Amino acid sequence: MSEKKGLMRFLAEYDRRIIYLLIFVVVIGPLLSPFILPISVSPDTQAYYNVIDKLGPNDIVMVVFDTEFSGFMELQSGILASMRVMIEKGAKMVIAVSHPEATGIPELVLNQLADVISRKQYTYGKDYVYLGYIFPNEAAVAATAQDFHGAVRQDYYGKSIEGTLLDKVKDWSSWSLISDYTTGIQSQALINHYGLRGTPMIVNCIGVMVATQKPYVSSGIYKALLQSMRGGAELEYLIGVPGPGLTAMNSFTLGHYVLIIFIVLGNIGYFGYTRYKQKPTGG
Amino acid sequence: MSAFFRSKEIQLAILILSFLAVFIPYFLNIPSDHPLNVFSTKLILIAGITNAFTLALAVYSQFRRGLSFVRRRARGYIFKIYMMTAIILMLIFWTMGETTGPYHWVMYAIITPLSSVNYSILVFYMASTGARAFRARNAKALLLLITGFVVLLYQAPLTGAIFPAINPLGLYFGNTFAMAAGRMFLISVTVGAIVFGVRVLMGKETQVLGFGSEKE
Amino acid sequence: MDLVEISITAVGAFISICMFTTLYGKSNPLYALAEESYIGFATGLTVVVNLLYIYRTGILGIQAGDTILIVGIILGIMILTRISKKYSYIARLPLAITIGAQFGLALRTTIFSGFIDQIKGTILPLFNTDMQSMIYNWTIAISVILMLTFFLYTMELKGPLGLGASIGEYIMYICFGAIFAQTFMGRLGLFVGFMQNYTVPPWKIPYLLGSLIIVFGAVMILDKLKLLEKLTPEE
Amino acid sequence: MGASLFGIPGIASGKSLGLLLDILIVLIVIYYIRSGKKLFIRRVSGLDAIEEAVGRAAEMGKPVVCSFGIAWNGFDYWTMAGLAIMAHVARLSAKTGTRLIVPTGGSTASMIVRPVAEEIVRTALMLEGREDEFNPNDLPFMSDQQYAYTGGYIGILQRTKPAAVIMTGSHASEAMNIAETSNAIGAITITSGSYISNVAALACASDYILIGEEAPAASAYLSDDPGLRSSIRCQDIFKWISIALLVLGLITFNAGSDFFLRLLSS
Repeated sequence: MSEKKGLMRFLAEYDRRIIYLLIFVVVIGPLLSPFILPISVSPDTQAYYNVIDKLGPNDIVMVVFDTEFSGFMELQSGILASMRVMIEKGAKMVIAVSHPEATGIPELVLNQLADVISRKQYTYGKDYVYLGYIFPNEAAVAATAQDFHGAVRQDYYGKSIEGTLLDKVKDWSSWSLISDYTTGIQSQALINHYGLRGTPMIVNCIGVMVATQKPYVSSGIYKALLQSMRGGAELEYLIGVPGPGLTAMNSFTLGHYVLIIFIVLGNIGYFGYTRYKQKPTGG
Repeated sequence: MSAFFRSKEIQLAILILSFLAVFIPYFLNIPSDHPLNVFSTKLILIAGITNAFTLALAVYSQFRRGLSFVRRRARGYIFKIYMMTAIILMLIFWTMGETTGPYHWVMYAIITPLSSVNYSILVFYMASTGARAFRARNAKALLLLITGFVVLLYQAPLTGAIFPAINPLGLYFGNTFAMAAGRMFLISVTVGAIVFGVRVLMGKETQVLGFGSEKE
Repeated sequence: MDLVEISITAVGAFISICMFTTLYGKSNPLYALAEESYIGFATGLTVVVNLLYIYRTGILGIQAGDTILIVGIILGIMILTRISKKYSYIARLPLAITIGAQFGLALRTTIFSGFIDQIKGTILPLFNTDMQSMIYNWTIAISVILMLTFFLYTMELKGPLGLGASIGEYIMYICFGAIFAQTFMGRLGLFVGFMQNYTVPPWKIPYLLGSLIIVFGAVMILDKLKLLEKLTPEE
Repeated sequence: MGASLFGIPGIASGKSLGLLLDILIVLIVIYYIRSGKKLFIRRVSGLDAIEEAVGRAAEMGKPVVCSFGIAWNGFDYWTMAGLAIMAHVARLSAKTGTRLIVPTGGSTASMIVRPVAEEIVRTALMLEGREDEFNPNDLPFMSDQQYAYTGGYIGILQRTKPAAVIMTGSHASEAMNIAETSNAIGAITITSGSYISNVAALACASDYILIGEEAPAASAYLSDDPGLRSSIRCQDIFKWISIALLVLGLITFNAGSDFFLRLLSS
């Protein structure tokens, strides 16, 4: 009997470092020997794919890395998969970032897309331009929406943007699409100064932001929302090019299951021990 | 001259003028090269440039704090010396080129991984919180537990593939309740933020301009 | 892979695992090392990037004939007087201008994105549509309205209003469950993505596992020797 | 979406209603401030939790830790609410002679807010005739970097083992680290959240949470400033407007009229 009580007490009051350790193990384990399990594609991802699938060579897309580096880790599958589609379709891309740490991201991404870039003879200046950190605050976003060339004069490498594909860009109305990859830094500013004026926007956000960003989809400001790494993996699945998203899904699954198991055990402990021992505290 | 800066009324008037210059043209049916629009665009750019300078204040406070540790020879002050050196080193590295060399190295070996850790470490806290809070203690906790449990199950990609019945339920909770809460929050907070803005414009919150809370 | 890449991986893995030692529950010198590295280099980076912004938008703009932008630079310099107790009042002018512009930017749009569009988005067909949309739309409409009543403050919540508000509060907990799960997914995604950075390609794995063993081993040994506190800097 | 219902001459299309609503907010705020009436505000139950927590700390002779956020936007809506609640905690602890620790920092803008917080704590002590007990080291400036601030905050919790941690105002993701640590050391944890995903996580991590706008409402309840109370009234009026628009919009839309959609597009 006392042994049973001991187990119940453990389930109710174990050292939280045990959870920490298990999460570590189940995330690293599958990454050491990756294999791909089937996943289901949500309607949200399908809608996102439909938007980028319709792009063509006459479209100019503003790709915004609206994220710290940590967010990039979660979003990279979505970034790689959707930029791959854009390049395949021949759409023009203008890349901008809104966090100092993000200035290194485009280089990493473009390196990983080297195969499709060379196959489609996608060239710098004519097909894509990298502008660097042009969105430090809302004022900067607003300025580019009203008069682009008044606000931005050089690309990331310090060269003038005259004579590039940006010659066709005047203000918010010149863009066919804004593709925002976000942890929420300047999304609101992009909505305020582009989305609300009518520039189409699609967004790939980190999981933490899903609840905050969802209302903008159903109110029509966003054309589609790709959720977290899970959405990125689904997009990889749709375009048939496995990447970091799909290989991470096993860790993703197991991480969720660990929490679920602990919730079940915690409830067993609660009914077997805590409830008899103390009165519950607040809500 | 200092009276100009010390007068609450004058500074408030400037704040209101600057506000109106940005606010009004947005609503008017005027072309983008209309003088009002041009003025508003320039003002926004100027505000952006001015804001970039505030960073110097942060760096200053960082050094002041670090140096106070060093002066006191507080335990582990050597770490503060290291931190201040790092700031200066980063500036020196930058002059040696952005896409290669030590600047590039520090960016990928130190800054980017550490920034990622800071946020990803939260998964551990979320897990231990979830394991502790998702207990059926009362009606509210039970509701929390049920939806949380279902959405967690749905989010694990394997569940949906072997047990598709979970998908509609997971989508239902995520696309209705989570969305409704986000929307309700947005509606209620938006008005609060606008009212706060109005209070500032009416001179009810002058701390915003750096006037002391009561006296000055 | 070359030497640069190897060193980036080795140092990155080591210093990140140092940061993870905060999970051990006790402050330790390796965590302090990671923390101060981050503060130092990240602050340096922010300085660089902001200088570049001032140069590219401000200085280049002025050179291109947009002379009015010089005002931005003058105001920026004025804002620096906040450092001094004696002259900090000078910073009020740039604050007044930038805060005014910020409020102008925020207030002119939030009423649309945060209020009107949200209401518009909730007005949806409740009948005459497919079963799934009907269930979705009813749930959203009822939840939003009832939860809003919970947030009324200038009246006592009694009678039907009180009932609505308390149902609203229960609905809120249903929402919290779903949102908590989504947030967990997000943080897990960040962590998985981070770890992937040190497991793909596979030559990086030994650096990750090695760092794990060395760093956590060191912390546990220091803890056994009761040296953790002594070696950790003061706050 | 239907075409707009009305337009004001000279105003860009689709922007008339927004402009009118903005003007309405200004008028309501001016009206209530002018009238000078002390409006009724419902007492938020979280305030009882705060008073209980400070009381328990006093009994146990342990400190209270209270923070008003990292103020990443300087003095904004949430920070002001956090400061008002902190002022309340400062008065309670001055009355009971409890040590109050206020970790500050976390963002560049927080440096503008910090002196005001210092003034609040000093005033609270002064009102109880304990001004000599004011110790500026109990308002440590941790760092202007969010996660260095967090590390410092957690260090304080681990060393001083407070009986209560009250964390309101403009906290962001760091709030979870702090709340979990606070829970691990056995302190009563009272928090408030300013954005929805943080609210949900904190609702699970805390013993008591002031959900969203409960924090500003609590601050207005505590304040004698009729202006602050009037802004809560204005928000209530707008909540009623939104409820009315929603209910009427849903009814008429489903009866086949797009009147409200056209109104909202105006």
